[in-house]
Amino acid sequence: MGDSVPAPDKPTIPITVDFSGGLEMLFSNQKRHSLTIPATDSNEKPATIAFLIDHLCKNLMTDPRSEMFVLDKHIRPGILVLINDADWELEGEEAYELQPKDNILFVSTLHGG
Amino acid sequence: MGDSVPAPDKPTIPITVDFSGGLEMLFSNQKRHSLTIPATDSNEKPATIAFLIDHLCKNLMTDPRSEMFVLDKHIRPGILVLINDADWELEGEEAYELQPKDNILFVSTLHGG
Amino acid sequence: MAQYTDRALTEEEMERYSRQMIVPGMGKDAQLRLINSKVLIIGAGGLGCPAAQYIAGAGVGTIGIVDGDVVEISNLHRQVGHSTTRVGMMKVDSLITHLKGLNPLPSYIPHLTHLTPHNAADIISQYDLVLDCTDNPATRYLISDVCVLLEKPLVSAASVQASGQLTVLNCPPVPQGITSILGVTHPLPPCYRCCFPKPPPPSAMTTCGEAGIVGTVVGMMGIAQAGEAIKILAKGHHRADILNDPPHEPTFPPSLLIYSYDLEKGPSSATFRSVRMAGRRKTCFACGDNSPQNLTLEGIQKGTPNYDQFCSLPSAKVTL
Amino acid sequence: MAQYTDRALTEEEMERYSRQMIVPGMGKDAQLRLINSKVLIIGAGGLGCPAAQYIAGAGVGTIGIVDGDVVEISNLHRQVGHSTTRVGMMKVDSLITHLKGLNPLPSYIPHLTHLTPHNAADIISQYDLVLDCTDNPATRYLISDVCVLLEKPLVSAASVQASGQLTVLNCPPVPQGITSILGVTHPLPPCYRCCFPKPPPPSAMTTCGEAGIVGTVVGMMGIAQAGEAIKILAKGHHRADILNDPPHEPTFPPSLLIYSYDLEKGPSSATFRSVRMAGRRKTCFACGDNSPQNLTLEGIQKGTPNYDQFCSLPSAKVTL
Ligand SMILES: [Zn+2]
Ligand SMILES: [Zn+2]
Repeated sequence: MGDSVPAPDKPTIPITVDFSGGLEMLFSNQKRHSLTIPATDSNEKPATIAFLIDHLCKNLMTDPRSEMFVLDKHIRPGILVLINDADWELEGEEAYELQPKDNILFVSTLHGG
Repeated sequence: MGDSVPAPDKPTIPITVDFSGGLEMLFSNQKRHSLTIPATDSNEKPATIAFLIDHLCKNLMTDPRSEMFVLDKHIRPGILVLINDADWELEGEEAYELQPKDNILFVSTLHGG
Repeated sequence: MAQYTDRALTEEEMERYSRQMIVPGMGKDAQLRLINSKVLIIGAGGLGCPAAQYIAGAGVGTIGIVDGDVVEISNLHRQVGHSTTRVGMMKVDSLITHLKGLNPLPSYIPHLTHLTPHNAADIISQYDLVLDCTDNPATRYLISDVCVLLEKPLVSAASVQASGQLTVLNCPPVPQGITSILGVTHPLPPCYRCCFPKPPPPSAMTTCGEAGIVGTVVGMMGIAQAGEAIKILAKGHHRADILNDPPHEPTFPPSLLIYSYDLEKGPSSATFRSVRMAGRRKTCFACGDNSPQNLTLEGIQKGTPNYDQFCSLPSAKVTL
Repeated sequence: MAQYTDRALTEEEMERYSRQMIVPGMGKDAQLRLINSKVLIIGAGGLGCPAAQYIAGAGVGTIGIVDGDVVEISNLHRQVGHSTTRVGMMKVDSLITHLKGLNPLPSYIPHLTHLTPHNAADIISQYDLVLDCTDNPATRYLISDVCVLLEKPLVSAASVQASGQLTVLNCPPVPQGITSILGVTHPLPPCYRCCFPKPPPPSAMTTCGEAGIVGTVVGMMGIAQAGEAIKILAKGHHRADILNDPPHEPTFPPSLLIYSYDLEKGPSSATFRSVRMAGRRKTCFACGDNSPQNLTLEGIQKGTPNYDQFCSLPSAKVTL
């Protein structure tokens, strides 16, 4: 949990993270989380979606089944990532640099009927 | 149509106005209008919802049946006014002073089934 | 709510309802609450048909249906609980025929009449929750007024042309005339008149018969009504006792869902917009501070208020 | 589209469809386009039943239904086109029985089989538009691939527990392998693989049987599918000829509707969220620049790609 509280003098970014389609069950069964995350990673590079995914696994996930969210350090197949309501493919995928007040939605693709 | 173009040196407010439930038919059959309206009325008072309703009748309405929208200078019964997605009763009704980027939704109450 | 959940489910119930019972948030207690609930569907038309299908399917134990009309060919593009072979039959009987096929376990109670000021309290008093699936303002105000007086939660929807609206009223019910409760800071639940104090002028009223209706639009609203009713009953939201000693359970923020299926735009252009409504209005004719002087069950039955006049309808014609 | 609208409506059609024909944006030409359309509904379950009711009600002239399963009691809380008396009957026959009652005018074509790589092209080629109402990833990829190759628009929905999703794909259809058109700056329509390039691992897949499903949630998605299909066909959106000389008609912004019926929250808490999707992907296996080397109708029929393997299913079990 060492990463959970940014050092007090480090700049942070306020964002909201939403989970849908069942993924919320991995995160305290809560669909919306208002988070303050470090503005830069450990190499002082701006925080990206890739950084956020790692951050969520380390600090927010309450379910031990992390393979339901990430596989080989990337988001697992069958999860859509939406950056401010747009498919992350339109925004640069993992390399997108987080901006204050961004909304990131992770939604599990459904197949039932 | 004298009110439609504010004098160039007068301050203006950018807002969006939405019509729904059939009211759009009175306004060029268009549901969303991005408008720039004068920031003050002719008495230099801040522009309110009451001012906006008068402004819409004079400048945006394309259908001659104005009684479908106003009766005795007030919005007719059976129309809900939503200020930034909240019932205008929560915001002061006609006296609410418009702010830049406000969204005002006029929606006709439906009864069919 | 102990009395609702103190029996086992039968084998037949287990088999029939298993797929909804295993959904997180449902379960055996929720299913038993549905089985022990009584729902009244007023209007067996474009809203009432799909709503009834899913309320019956979910296993609500007692389902009353009110309608005085007969099935017509022009209903069938949207009123999917009827059938061409049942044209001319009372809509209530036609819909119950379909529902019994879908699920024979609930009790179905036919009310072969329009809802009137004379019969409304008698009928509504037999149920736990009401769905307003009617098509005219006079009946909508009547239903809401009686629901306020009898303290029944009301799920109200409406649809014309390519638009739909949905709102949950009176949930949980609060006695008439009480507009604030010590220690409760959130708004109390509104009634229909709190949201819509005055009806539109007759020139601005349109029915589905005159203005037309897209079947899928009214269908979406009808299913959404069933969804609200099932959640309220399964979770006991209508029983939240906000009058009890503190700490009070929070009330639900009143809201209106506005659905717009835009025929002028391409695929995927339908919009759903949820807007915040005000709570119970101190000045409301039906539920506000002075409302007991305006509105009583006895008064309604004797013709006060006059709903047809209030909605400026020719008084002979109040159809569902 | 002249050939679609050059006859009068019969008196019976006028009576039956009048309420939707008078809605602004519909009308006689739109109705005749529906009557002359052929729609395939793949899956006669929780999505397919409500979708079929409204597609039949609206007067689509030819309606094919594909399913290899029989009706079970546990289906009936949500599969409202079936009936307790038809338990054990093929779902396709049961649903067509119901639809014929609702509207005897359309031609109903039963396909009493699961969709397979072997029969998919044969079946889909007979229709103008496809509704994916199935319940497993392998069949979803198969349907989309065949729709790309046969240039059919596809309305795809899915639902599990208290969540639903809906997206319109391949509309209007663009030939396989074309990922840009001179003068067209908007995105070309995506296929299912463009949106969802890889299936989830088997451990993350859940079906309605295993995970449960709220009837009204899947019902909302099924009706929404019908709404998209009816609009596309009535307005001819699937025929927009974006390959023609400039000026090109604009394509439709691809989007995904996400519905969430929150059982942990009170009434009126369901949310609808529409998110922007990317268009046709240059690297898409099925429709991208090199896709003709990956995917052909002949290949599919001979077992390439292997859908079960792709979705890591035990290869014997591909059920709808
Ligand atoms: Zn009230
Ligand atoms: Zn593709």
